[in-house]
Amino acid sequence: MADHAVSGLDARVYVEGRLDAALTAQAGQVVAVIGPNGAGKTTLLRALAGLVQMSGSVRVAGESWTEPPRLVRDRGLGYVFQDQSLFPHLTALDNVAFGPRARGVRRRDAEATARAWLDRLGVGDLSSRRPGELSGGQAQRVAIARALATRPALLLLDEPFAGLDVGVATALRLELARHLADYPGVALLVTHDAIDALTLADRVVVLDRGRVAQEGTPQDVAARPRTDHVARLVGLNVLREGEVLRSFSPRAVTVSLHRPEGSARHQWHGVVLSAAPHGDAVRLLVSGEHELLADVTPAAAGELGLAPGRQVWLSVKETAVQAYAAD
Amino acid sequence: MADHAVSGLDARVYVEGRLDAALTAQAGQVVAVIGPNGAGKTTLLRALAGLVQMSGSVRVAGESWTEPPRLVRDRGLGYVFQDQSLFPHLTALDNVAFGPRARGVRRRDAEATARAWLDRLGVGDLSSRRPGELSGGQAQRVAIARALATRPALLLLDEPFAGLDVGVATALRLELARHLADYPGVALLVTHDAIDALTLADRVVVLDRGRVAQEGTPQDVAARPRTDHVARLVGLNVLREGEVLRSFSPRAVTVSLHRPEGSARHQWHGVVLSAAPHGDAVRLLVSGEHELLADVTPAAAGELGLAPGRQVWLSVKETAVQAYAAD
Amino acid sequence: MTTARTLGRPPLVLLVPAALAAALLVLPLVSLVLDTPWATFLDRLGSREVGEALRLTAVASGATVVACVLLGTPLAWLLARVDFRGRAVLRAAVTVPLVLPPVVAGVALVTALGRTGVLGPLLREGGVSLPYTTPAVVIAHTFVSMPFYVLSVEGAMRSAGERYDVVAATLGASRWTTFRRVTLPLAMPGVLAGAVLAWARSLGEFGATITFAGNYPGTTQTMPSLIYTTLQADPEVARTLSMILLLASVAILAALRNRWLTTP
Amino acid sequence: MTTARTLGRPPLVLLVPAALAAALLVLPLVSLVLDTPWATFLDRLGSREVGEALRLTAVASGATVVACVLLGTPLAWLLARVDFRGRAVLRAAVTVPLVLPPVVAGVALVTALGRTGVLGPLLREGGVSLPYTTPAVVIAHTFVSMPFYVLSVEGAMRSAGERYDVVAATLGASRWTTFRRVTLPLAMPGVLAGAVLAWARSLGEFGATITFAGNYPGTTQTMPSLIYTTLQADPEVARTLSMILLLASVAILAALRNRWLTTP
Amino acid sequence: GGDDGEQRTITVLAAASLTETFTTLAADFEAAHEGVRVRLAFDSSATLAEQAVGGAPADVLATADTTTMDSAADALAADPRVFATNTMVLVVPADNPADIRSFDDLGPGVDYVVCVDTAPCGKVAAALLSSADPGAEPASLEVDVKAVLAKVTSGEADAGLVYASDAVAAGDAVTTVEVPGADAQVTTYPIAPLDQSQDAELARQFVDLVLDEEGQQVLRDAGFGAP
Ligand SMILES: Nc1ncnc2c1ncn2[C@@H]1O[C@H](COP(=O)(O)OP(=O)(O)OP(=O)(O)O)[C@@H](O)[C@H]1O
Ligand SMILES: Nc1ncnc2c1ncn2[C@@H]1O[C@H](COP(=O)(O)OP(=O)(O)OP(=O)(O)O)[C@@H](O)[C@H]1O
Ligand SMILES: [Mg+2]
Ligand SMILES: [Mg+2]
Repeated sequence: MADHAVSGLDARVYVEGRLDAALTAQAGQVVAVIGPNGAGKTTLLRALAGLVQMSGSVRVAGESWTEPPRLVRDRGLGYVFQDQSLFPHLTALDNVAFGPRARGVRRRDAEATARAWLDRLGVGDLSSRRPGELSGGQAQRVAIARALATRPALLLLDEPFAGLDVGVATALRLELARHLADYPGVALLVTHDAIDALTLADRVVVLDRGRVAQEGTPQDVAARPRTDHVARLVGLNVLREGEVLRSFSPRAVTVSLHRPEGSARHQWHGVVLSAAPHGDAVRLLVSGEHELLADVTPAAAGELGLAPGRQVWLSVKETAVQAYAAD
Repeated sequence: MADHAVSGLDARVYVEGRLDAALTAQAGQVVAVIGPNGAGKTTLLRALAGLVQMSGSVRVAGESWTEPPRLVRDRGLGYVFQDQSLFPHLTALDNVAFGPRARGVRRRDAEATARAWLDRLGVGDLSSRRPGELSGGQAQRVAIARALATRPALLLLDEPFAGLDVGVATALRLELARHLADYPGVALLVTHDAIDALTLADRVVVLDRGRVAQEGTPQDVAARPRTDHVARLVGLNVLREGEVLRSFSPRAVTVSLHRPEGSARHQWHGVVLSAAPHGDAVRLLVSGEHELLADVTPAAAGELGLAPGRQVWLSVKETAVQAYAAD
Repeated sequence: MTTARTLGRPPLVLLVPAALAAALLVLPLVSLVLDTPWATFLDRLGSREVGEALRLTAVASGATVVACVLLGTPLAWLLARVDFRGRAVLRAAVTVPLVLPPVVAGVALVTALGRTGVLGPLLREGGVSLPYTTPAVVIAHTFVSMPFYVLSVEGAMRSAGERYDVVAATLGASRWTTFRRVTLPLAMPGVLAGAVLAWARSLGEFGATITFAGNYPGTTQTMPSLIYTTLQADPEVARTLSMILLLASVAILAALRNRWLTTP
Repeated sequence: MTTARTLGRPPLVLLVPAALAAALLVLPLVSLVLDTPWATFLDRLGSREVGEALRLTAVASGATVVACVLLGTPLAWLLARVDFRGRAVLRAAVTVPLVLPPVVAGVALVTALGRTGVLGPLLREGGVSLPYTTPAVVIAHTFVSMPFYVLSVEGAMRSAGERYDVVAATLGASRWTTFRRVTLPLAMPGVLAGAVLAWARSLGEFGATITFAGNYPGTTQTMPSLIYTTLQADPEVARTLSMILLLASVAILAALRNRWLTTP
Repeated sequence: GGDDGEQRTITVLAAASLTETFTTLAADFEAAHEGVRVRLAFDSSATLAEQAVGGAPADVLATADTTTMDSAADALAADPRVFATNTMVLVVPADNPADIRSFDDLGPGVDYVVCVDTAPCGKVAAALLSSADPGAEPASLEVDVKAVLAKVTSGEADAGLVYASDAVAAGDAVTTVEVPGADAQVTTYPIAPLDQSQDAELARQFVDLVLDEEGQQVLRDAGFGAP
């Protein structure tokens, strides 16, 4: 483990009462960090950046950042903060140019770099605005530009797509994917969106209550979620039975108004909590012994009167269920 | 128009250089406000709250808020700010209890109300924390609790689900839907998420560059989007041809490596920008004359090698295309 | 939250001038301490004259701080938050007593509130005679100290900004509630700093006091007045007295600053 | 951004004490103005003595502000941002000159920098004799004014918080760069308020100056010293002189505050 | 001393009560010595004595009592010589609100002020008050005699003990009342050139001016007594 991480990230982070996690990533990898609110995602990023009192060790590109402690400014970071934290007294341009200038780039060059990044993120025309005069999404884009403009060795992105409109988010995902593809350092991406994790990341780390609950490739994590949170995120139903987890797609669920016949194991009674369009289907959230998702056709939804409050039976065929160890 | 709005909201808001919009809603309605970054959504909410210099008129429940100007504190607002704006010096509990106490509720009762709301939003155990000691999502939940705790006459929610994990967001949507269902006032909900707009709202208002680009029921807006932004949001392809808009689902698009035969009108050449899982399918973003979405099966995606960079032809059958006036 | 180590050591370009500044401020104090005839220190401390002056100083500076907080805080709020005609003029007027040499401040008070002053007849009819009384001392102290307080608090209220006031208004809070529960707590560092400034200014004040209120042991003679008059006759004794005032105030300051002013 | 109207009118519970405070500060000034023998105003203004004193006052207070900014800003930063042993002691020591009666401050300076003072021999070897020179005036003014500046700036740096310093560090900025481009600009309201306080304190200073630097026309006699001296001989003239000092400073203050201190 | 044609300056440190007389004398001196400027620094005698000992660049020291002059002995270039005397009088404002006609009218209900006993004038006042007890404490102990006079002329006090010369200087603003036993408490004003003088000759000449008839006339006109 220590071996293959020499050129990447190898961290063991312990923050009193908030986080106890180990993390490795190879150079060039994008690691998605997912988990529910308060799981410790931001804490992990802040600890790696040196902004939070931690114990443990952090090695990046073969060098220790903890023995002796490396100054924050020497860590070569690009950090998109969850709350943006744009300098309120500087214009968008000066915010983005700050990093290059702090690293000794001449004013003119730094500003050219900054302008290029702002253009790339579609906010070039707002370069002379102060953060207070930007909309939420515009500020978020400036914050991303600022983090990328320094060509960092470790990229820490805390929900970079939050508050962005769908067009920009898509474009930005592409932009970021392109950028990250030939990015030599390690990138950590905190997100609440399955698409980010699945399209941008090489690895996914699932945090839960300050611990790593699961780790693996996006495909693996998406197919065999170990926590309710991930199951929700990727839109699967997951049931825990002792040491075994069983997952199945909402599409595999049959909805009926009366108790279906067949094996009792895979049928549940419940009440519809919500019904919302999902692609071409209607997705139901049904609450009973478990909270389960079920997709039905709009026609069926209308026919069966599947509005919130309706009592229904759900069933799923054994062949549609995937079982794996919870370990 | 002025007639049916007597018991609801009837506003004509003009903010110099940023917004020029008219908006009506009936009492009890939930209005989703959508639009790209910088469209003026936050500005609209702030103007209704009396926090931004505006001209025009605002009538709520038959009373004018503009002639004479009504004090902010007398408007009976519940406002979830885009940046939360929790009082930094107060605990979560005191933040939520602030509204009731300011309206004359006794301390003990106000705190009981606050505690109930925090519990309802799943952050009851954090009630003695200051905002600086909360994670982003936890702070967002406290902000929502604070806005709801005053039983407001006009509810202004600026991206209330941003930064919330998927489980909480789902639960909160349900909670909010339940709350809004028997809520006598008007609620405005700014969102970048199609699900919110489709599941929670009675009406959708689409803002674009400070103007109302479209207005209607969620179903109507989703089926016949008038702006690229909405098309993206609901996952449709929309093409403008003079006065006519044509929309079609990504599922109706056929992808091939060679120019298909047939009518030239509905076929386009382009390059794959991204490929990401979407439900059971793989969703492609293809850029050519237009940017179009196409859903293919994972099998087809593998077979045709539909990775970013690949040149493809897209086509769609005329029967799958819906045409409507752009007006 | 952040260890200083990871932000880096303070640079010389800041350390050197800071050290110079500290030296300039500390050196005279140290030599004053060295020069004090400590042998007679306790004798002086026990003398009745000194006891009375210390008591009066404590009373006057305490009352001054209270007056500044009660009257100056609303004034600072008005200047920071309310847009009214004449605000610029009032703001300049508030700053002027800072600029007045204390004796002139005393003269100004005499012309306003003295027996023959503008308000003199009014006060006399009300049966009030201010000069030569302890209330006059407090008025003089408040007059010279208030500007420091108001400036400090106004600055703090300005930099805290109106943002949270607006949030409070959306939650239905009146301006008074907002002031009490939002504006004031957020400006607290400035309020405390202002109170310390006003208190310190009041502790050292004698020019305006002697001119307006006079100088009589027990009613109007504060420590600085005592020190000043003693300086004419016996500089040694005056130094001992200064040291008493100094130690008392340092003790209080250290206690205050560590308890309230250190929290960031 | 927000119209005052929509936040509501200022409540009486704040307006009344604010008005009282304003009256207390403004009334003495107004009666001083009314009491000034304006007929002789211009004559006095033109006199050589007054001209010299005004010039020296301007020079000394200007130099004092410069010294406070150059030396005091780093000291304030050190106290606000760096955690070191003895910080509490240094902080108390910085505040002490506030408490010293000005004359005692002068005595302290004499014992430190005077000919027979602690540093006297050292200075004499360097060929420097400070007392009774204009530099001595500046030193005395800086000694009494610096604490006001440091307290104000430290407070502002504290309330601005370390948050953006940390952000700057993640962007690779050294502490010096961070100080220049982030900490200082964000603390600017406090820096300006502090500069005004220091400048005003320096304008009114004469106790320490007379004791440490003497009171000689042309080299060490500032306006307040002149006023003090004149007050002994001719209170009428002293009032006129006060009015000159007052008007000059009000003009400057009004210009400053409206240009720089009003922006929120 | 300076070269011919160049401006020569001497600095005179004088007690505050000498402000008017020394200003006149300095002007006379400048008129008599072309190219010479006299700088005057007025303050309390104690402050001036301390400055003189501290090496202040000055040429002549004139104080309002012998004690302070003695304390500056180390800095003197020659023995001090007495050039004037002064006695205490009671002054009341011109409108005399407390209706004081004689020293005996002082008493309860009258706000009168005197010098603090650490000041030279205060020592004299204390001695006078102990011999002719008015039956009431003063309202305030002022730091110097000019402060006492200011309190009286501004109407803040009903009466005050000041030097005869101060009463003369105040002119019509005050009315003078004799103090019983004042003749027994005479204050003497000594003058001396200073060691650190850069122009001992001029310093000596200034001292001479004060002592000779011209100077004495000016002092007499101002209400001072003869040495
Ligand atoms: N300064 C602090 N003091 C004490 N506890 C804190 C502090 N900051 C955060 N916490 C707690 O630490 C835990 C982890 O917080 P963190 O911000 O890392 O969560 P997160 O995973 O980023 O959540 P989110 O998705 O809501 O942003 C939370 O329970 C939070 O309440
Ligand atoms: N204080 C201001 N001064 C000038 N322009 C501003 C100010 N605040 C916002 N704007 C501009 O007004 C426009 C509308 O901003 P608004 O915040 O309403 O957008 P929004 O629709 O809420 O966007 P987002 O989804 O990014 O939050 C934007 O172009 C923004 O740059
Ligand atoms: Mg977080
Ligand atoms: Mg917005």
